[in-house]
Amino acid sequence: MTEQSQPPDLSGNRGAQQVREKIYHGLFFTAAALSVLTTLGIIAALLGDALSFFGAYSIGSFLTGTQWSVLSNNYGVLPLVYGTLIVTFGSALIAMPLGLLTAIYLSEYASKRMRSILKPMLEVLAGVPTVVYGFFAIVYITPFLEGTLFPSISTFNALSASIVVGIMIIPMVASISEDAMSAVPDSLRQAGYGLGATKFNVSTRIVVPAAISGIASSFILALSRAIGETMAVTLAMGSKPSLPDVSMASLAGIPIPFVHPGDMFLRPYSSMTAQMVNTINGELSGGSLAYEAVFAVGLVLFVITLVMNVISDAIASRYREEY
Amino acid sequence: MSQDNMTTNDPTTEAADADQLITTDPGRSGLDESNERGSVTDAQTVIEARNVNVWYNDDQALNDINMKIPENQVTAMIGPSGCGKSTFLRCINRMNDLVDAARIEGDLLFKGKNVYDKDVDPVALRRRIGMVFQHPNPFPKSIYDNVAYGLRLQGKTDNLDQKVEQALKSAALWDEVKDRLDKSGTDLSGGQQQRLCIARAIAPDPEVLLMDEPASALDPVATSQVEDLIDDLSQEYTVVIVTHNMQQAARISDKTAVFLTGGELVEFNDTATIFENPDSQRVEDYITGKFG
Amino acid sequence: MSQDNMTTNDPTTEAADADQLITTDPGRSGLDESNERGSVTDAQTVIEARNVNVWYNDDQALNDINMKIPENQVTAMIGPSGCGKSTFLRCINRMNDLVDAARIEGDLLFKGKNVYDKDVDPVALRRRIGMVFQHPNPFPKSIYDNVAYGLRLQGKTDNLDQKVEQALKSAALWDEVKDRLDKSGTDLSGGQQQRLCIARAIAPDPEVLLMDEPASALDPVATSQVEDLIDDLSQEYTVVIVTHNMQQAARISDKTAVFLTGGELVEFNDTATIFENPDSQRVEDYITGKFG
Amino acid sequence: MATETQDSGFGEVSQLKGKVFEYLSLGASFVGIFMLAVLLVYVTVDAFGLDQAGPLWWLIYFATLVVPTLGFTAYAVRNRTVGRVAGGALLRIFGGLAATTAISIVFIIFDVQQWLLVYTVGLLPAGLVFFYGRLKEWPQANLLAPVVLVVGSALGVFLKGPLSAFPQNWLIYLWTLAVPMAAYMASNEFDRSGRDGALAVGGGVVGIAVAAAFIGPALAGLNSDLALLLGVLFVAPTVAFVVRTVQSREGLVGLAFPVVLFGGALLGAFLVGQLGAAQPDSWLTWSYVTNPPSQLDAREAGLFPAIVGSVFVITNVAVLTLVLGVATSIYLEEYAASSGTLGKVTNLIQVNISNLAGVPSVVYGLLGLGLFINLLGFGIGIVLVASITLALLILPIVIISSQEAIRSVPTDLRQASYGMGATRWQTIRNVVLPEALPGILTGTILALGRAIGETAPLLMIGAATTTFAAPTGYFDSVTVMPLQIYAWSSQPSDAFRYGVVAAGVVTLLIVLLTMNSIAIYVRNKYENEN
Amino acid sequence: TSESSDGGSGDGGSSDGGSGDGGSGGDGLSGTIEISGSSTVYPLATAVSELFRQEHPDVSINVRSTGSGGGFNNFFCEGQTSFNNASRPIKEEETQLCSDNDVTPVELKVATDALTIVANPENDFLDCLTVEEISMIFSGDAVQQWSDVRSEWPDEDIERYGAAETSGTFDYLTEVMGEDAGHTDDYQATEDDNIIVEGVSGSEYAIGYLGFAYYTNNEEAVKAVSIDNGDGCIAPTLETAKGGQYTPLARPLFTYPAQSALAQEHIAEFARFFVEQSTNEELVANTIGYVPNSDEEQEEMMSRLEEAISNAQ
Ligand SMILES: Nc1ncnc2c1ncn2[C@@H]1O[C@H](COP(=O)(O)OP(=O)(O)OP(=O)(O)O)[C@@H](O)[C@H]1O
Ligand SMILES: Nc1ncnc2c1ncn2[C@@H]1O[C@H](COP(=O)(O)OP(=O)(O)OP(=O)(O)O)[C@@H](O)[C@H]1O
Ligand SMILES: [Mg+2]
Ligand SMILES: [Mg+2]
Ligand SMILES: O=P([O-])([O-])[O-]
Repeated sequence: MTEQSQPPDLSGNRGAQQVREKIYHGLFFTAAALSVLTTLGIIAALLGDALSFFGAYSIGSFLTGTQWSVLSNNYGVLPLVYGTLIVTFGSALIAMPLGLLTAIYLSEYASKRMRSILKPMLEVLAGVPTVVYGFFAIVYITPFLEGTLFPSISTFNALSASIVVGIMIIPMVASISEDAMSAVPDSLRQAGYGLGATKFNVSTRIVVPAAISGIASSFILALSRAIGETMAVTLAMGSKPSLPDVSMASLAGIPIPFVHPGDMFLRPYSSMTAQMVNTINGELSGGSLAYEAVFAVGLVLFVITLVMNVISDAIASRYREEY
Repeated sequence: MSQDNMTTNDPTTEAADADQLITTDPGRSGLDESNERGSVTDAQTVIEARNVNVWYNDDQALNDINMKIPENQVTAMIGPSGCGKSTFLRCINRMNDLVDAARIEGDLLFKGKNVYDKDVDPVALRRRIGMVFQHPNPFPKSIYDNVAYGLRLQGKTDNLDQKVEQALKSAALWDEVKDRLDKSGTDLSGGQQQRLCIARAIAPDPEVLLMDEPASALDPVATSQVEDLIDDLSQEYTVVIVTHNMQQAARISDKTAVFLTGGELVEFNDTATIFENPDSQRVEDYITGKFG
Repeated sequence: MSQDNMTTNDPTTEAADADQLITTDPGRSGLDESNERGSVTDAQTVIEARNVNVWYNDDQALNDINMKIPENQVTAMIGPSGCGKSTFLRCINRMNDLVDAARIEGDLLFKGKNVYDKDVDPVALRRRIGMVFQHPNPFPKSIYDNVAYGLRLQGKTDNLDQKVEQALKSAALWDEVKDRLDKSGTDLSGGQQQRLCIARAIAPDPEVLLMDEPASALDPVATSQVEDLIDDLSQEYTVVIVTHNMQQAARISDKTAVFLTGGELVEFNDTATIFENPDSQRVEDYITGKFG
Repeated sequence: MATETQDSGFGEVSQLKGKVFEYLSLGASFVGIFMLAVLLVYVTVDAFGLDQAGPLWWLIYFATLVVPTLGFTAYAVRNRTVGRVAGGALLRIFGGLAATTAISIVFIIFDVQQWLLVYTVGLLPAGLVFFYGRLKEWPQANLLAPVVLVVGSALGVFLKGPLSAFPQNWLIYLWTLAVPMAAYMASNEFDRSGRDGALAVGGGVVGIAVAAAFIGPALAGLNSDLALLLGVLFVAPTVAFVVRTVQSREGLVGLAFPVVLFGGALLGAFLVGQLGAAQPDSWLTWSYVTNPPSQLDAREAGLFPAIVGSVFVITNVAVLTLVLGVATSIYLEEYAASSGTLGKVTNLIQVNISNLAGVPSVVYGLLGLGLFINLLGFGIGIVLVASITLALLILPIVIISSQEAIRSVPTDLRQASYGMGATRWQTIRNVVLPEALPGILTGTILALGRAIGETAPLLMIGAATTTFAAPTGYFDSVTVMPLQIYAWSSQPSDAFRYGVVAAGVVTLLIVLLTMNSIAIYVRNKYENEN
Repeated sequence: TSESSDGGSGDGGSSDGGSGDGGSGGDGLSGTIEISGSSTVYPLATAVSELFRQEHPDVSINVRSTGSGGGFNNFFCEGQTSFNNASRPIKEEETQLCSDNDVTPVELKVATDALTIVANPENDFLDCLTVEEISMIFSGDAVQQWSDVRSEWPDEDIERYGAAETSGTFDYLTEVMGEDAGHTDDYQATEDDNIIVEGVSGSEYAIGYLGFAYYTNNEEAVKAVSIDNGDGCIAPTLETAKGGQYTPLARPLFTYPAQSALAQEHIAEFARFFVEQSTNEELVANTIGYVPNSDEEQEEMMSRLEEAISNAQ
């Protein structure tokens, strides 16, 4: 009060605390940086063989080729891409709506007790060994489909694979989305109810949009697992790289390429990961073109997931609602 | 806004206060629209509490409340913090259904019907009884979508822009936000959020409006605008307002309920009586600041 | 207690100037008190703003603010909703660092040191400058842990129970919660939460206390207790308080800053001068309620 | 007024859509559950050889076990206290047995004597420092305790060589497990009934432990180590629970539930024996769990090394991913800049992590093979490499879900904490993490589910498909359940493909659920608190 | 890692808690043996390991099913494993890779697998196929219908099941049909022979090929087709395969120890044991389902092994 005091010391010299703060920052950063190292390691693990493959096989025909055959030394990646995408797409079609609805049910409708029982049960689905899913598909799902809906279904087919992978990733969608929804503050729900919203309105128009970022994350994780899934897919869909037949329909005289939906799902294909596992743990000897080719496939898969992630990142940030 | 509302003996002032917000809604029939704000005792009861008790787990928050809230009037609730005002408000439109810990006993009648009856749809109830919460809780959506929310819910989407604008104007927020209706409602200042929540509540034209300290974060100018709004609303709607501001209660309400600690309704009467000549010594003490 | 006026006097007197929401109450004590505490101009500056500008993205929220906040006094900030009062407060203890959209220019000195200097640790700053937020934001922890939070952070854990009790008492909450200190702070009523946040802020004894409408959800009794607290605090601490309640500003503050829409600081002066004889016509209009 | 009362209601908002939606989402939830049920039926029938059971067997157990259990459950659902007591009793019984098994497995992997030293000079002093700090509100303790822990543990490891004589194992268990357990239960009791109660409980626990160590071998043919563990982890909590329930006199009937359950089972077994009903021929037996695998005789085949291997590896994975995953997500959500150049880097890391989530597991195997085995020269298929590889594989799942959980903590709370002068770490520790914990655990549960079922990456790093001995350290070769199961599943003979494999799947799910149950329990607890 | 903890666990009668090194039981032979390689040989290798451990309980053995190529490539030629099993002879590139790392594989034939062509039991026309006919069905320019194979057979589409391109069985059949002929791609491909059984048993006009053991374990589900290699129809049986009549579909199975590893006593001992057991009818034929070595073969292998062992010293 009496004299102008010295400028205060605001440098925050809080001794140990300051050091601790720095250490934590450093540790956390290191942890985050580790993921970059992992990626570099993965790229390194793939690149060597991939490059030597591309030395012997043209990138162009690799990327655009429609035939993958070790026997005839044709390494067109499209059939494998198709196999992966069709299972991813099919399983997403199953897991996303089911998972999201489940999440809504658990977070908005179910009683606490119900939820504390159902959620862990669902999560068990994520822990069932994938081999079991594969057998389940072949022994139960495919015969069931053949007997009921699709008599012409092949023993190995994309549909059964999609179904089991879809089931496998339901908990991923449901559980993570449910957490995001539960985290939406109650005051928002109250605001909605106070306006005369039904539970349906509140769930779909307040909670879901507010939790969209978590839901998007759950989709990404689920799709990622679907893309990377190997054993179940290999067993259920077989390991035959092929593309569905494209027929030409003509609409008002204009020919339109057209794939029969039955063809898309009911036939065997091979996913990229199946091809990779079979090759690496198989009969082929290292250094052969076929062996190196799967490393190139790994790179393509890497790029596909990258593109998917960039897109979904953009979409998610567009719709994010911060509370 | 003047205190003569309190004694409600100057209907002409009312008539002058024509406001565009309140459009005569033909859907709301069966009620005596022409009902002037007559003598307090004349008014019909729209909400009636009979022996209402509320517990949160084992703590009693409301203790045997009996109260008749008259139609088309402003009823104020005052009382010390934590005495159960918000709780009572939340009982009326069954918002307490959402609080797991809350348990209610007794009857709460809306137009003669117990809202806790089995066959009452709380959603339908809440569409007729709007609410402004104590803490502003805008949706993390655009300002426009916040206001339009209730309208869209109820399918009242014709002239949506106009209705949104009107509601924002009534809540005295239009000028501040008209250029950024697409910005998030959560980025507004505290007072703006509060007015946004008022706009959101009045947009779908509820019959009864429950307002929990709607002007707590507002400066005098905005407050008087909100009070004007309440006055306008009470021409056709029933307004129940919780306020901790006694002048405000005195200024805008026709009836006042005084709750005291322990969740008791100590006195409920015409506002004039409460402030001039309360029955209870405790109320007088509270109002004159001797309480506590 | 200005409420006294309302009830102890004939209400009709009130009614006479009820239109004028803001009354410059000649009987209010704040002004006299400030004079008791010595001449306002004598006090040393503890916080000084020099040409402070703040933007949220591209919208300017504060426009070239210059202001010297004196030590050990109560400085009030008033102004219409959305004019930037909270923003200014958040600049002082660098809470705006946490808002991505916010950008600040100009100098903000705390005891002569620019708080936006590189070598300033906002954590150290905030330990010396406490804050009560506009929306009560208790932690979802027990009441006790809420109050003890800052004490534990700063390692001031000797006599913890006693300090917690003291803080709760000062915030006029002790009686209501003493039996349920282990209950969650989020289960309190609105006003209780607000007082809890005050207790939490004062518990670690900050040098400066920033309070953003600390009494907005409080009834008169609690309000006057909080005002007493502020008065006590200002013996030793500097208090900056945002309020939308002009009487409150007049009652408790030594200096008042009037912000008007557009984020301008229109006038900053002794509270007496602002309320009795403001320089600017706009301030006079605002205070007498003609503005808006 | 009179006319108004005629108004029977307020109308109804058309709730049709809402109802349809509710049932739709209920249905959706049950699709998953239904699938799980079908899967489980399919494997349990095989695993327990239930197809061998005659109708009489079903009938007997239906009458002695199913009906009483269902009846009791129905009763307990209506009577909450009884339900709680019944649940509590079961929890203690099964929890105690599970904990005993878990600790037995831990001491297969780790040396008991080493543990004694680490505990005595590292863990115990550190714990004491920590609790002292808690009690006296002495914050430095938080810094000191880890130091004591590290230094003490190192000292303990160092001491192992010079010291030659060690007490018997059961005495070690008594000192390192029974005493702390007694202290814990006593401190709980202290809050309830003060000093005397606490002393009684503490003494009781130690007494039970000692008694079990002596009586166990004589009575049940158990060795004293196992008997002591059972005494501490199973008998003592159960007894305490029974005593407390009896004292409180509430929900006493609930205590009958375990009796109904086990009594029913025993009675069933007796009747089956008497009446000579055709019994199921279970593959999942005690010897299955304790035997090494066998190729020669499917009936002899066991999963023991793989169970220990899985538990060992998954525990490491859980710790690694939790630490790394939470640290990374904290960095990304709370520290990393969101704009500017640094923001771009953050964004890069972010996209990179999402991308890692989609990298197939074989590729992680390639990484492990190339990096750890070929480059760094670790042995093939050892616990360490398996743990790190799996941890890297599931890290993205934990990171992304943790990030999500952290992001959904309201900004208000962070502001409150920063406003109090909390540092970033303090805010994170005190406000953000407790709020985000349930979400973090969800991610961990899902991720561990994936990790425990993985085969491909482990094949790549040379984890054994079959080993005959459990690993006893980080540099031992390891096999895990899915590898062994997968190998069996491609055997030509049905006995392996159905019986042994199904038993393996059931075992795997039980282990998974047991491991997850801690996370599930903590998650439920935290969710209820908020 | 210590031994003492095992006793401490007392976890029931765990018969095999010991880690293997430095224990007191057994005959003093101890150490670790790492085995990688073919999934076809895996069951045999595991069974042999199990028997070996009955005599030498302190030797710990880790068996991996990595595929023949995967094993050579990733582990064996990198010096990581002492044995690599293979369902085909080692390839040129693999020998190269191994020698780059100073690993010398020693080829030991341990059994023979009879590749079996199977059909649906309801199929009453398909009992015997000539090698040409196999080619017509499975080669690159395969025919569409059964009637295209033999005109008296029905006008039904052939439904083919077979191994995936990356598997040893696929390779072997392709080799039998001749490199130029290739393998059709109009077939249901899988890595798992059990699934081929599923497929073939489910459809009357299906045909597939798989390992002999998968046939013997599923004799109700599928029937074996005899092969006519110019000497009349020969059914796949242990005898015909052992006696060499079942050609050309019998394929040899190998294990490759690394010569340098044989310097270690326990590894050499295990290799000897493996070769000894290769004639064990009970083990190889009855338990695992492969064709045991003849005594001459065993002798040849044993002398090859002993030579390698002495080279290794
Ligand atoms: N969700 C809840 N759980 C438990 N107790 C609660 C809950 N909500 C309110 N309470 C308690 O019930 C009592 C009444 O609360 P209520 O919110 O109705 O008070 P109020 O009159 O609105 O006070 P204020 O003016 O401070 O908002 C208080 O003591 C409060 O602590
Ligand atoms: N996070 C934000 N993002 C964007 N704009 C903001 C944000 N916070 C505040 N604003 C805007 O900045 C202006 C000043 O806000 P501020 O919160 O400082 O007002 P205030 O004076 O405290 O008002 P009130 O009395 O209503 O709380 C307002 O127009 C508001 O809409
Ligand atoms: Mg309230
Ligand atoms: Mg503000
Ligand atoms: O695994 P294989 O080498 O036998 O196909």
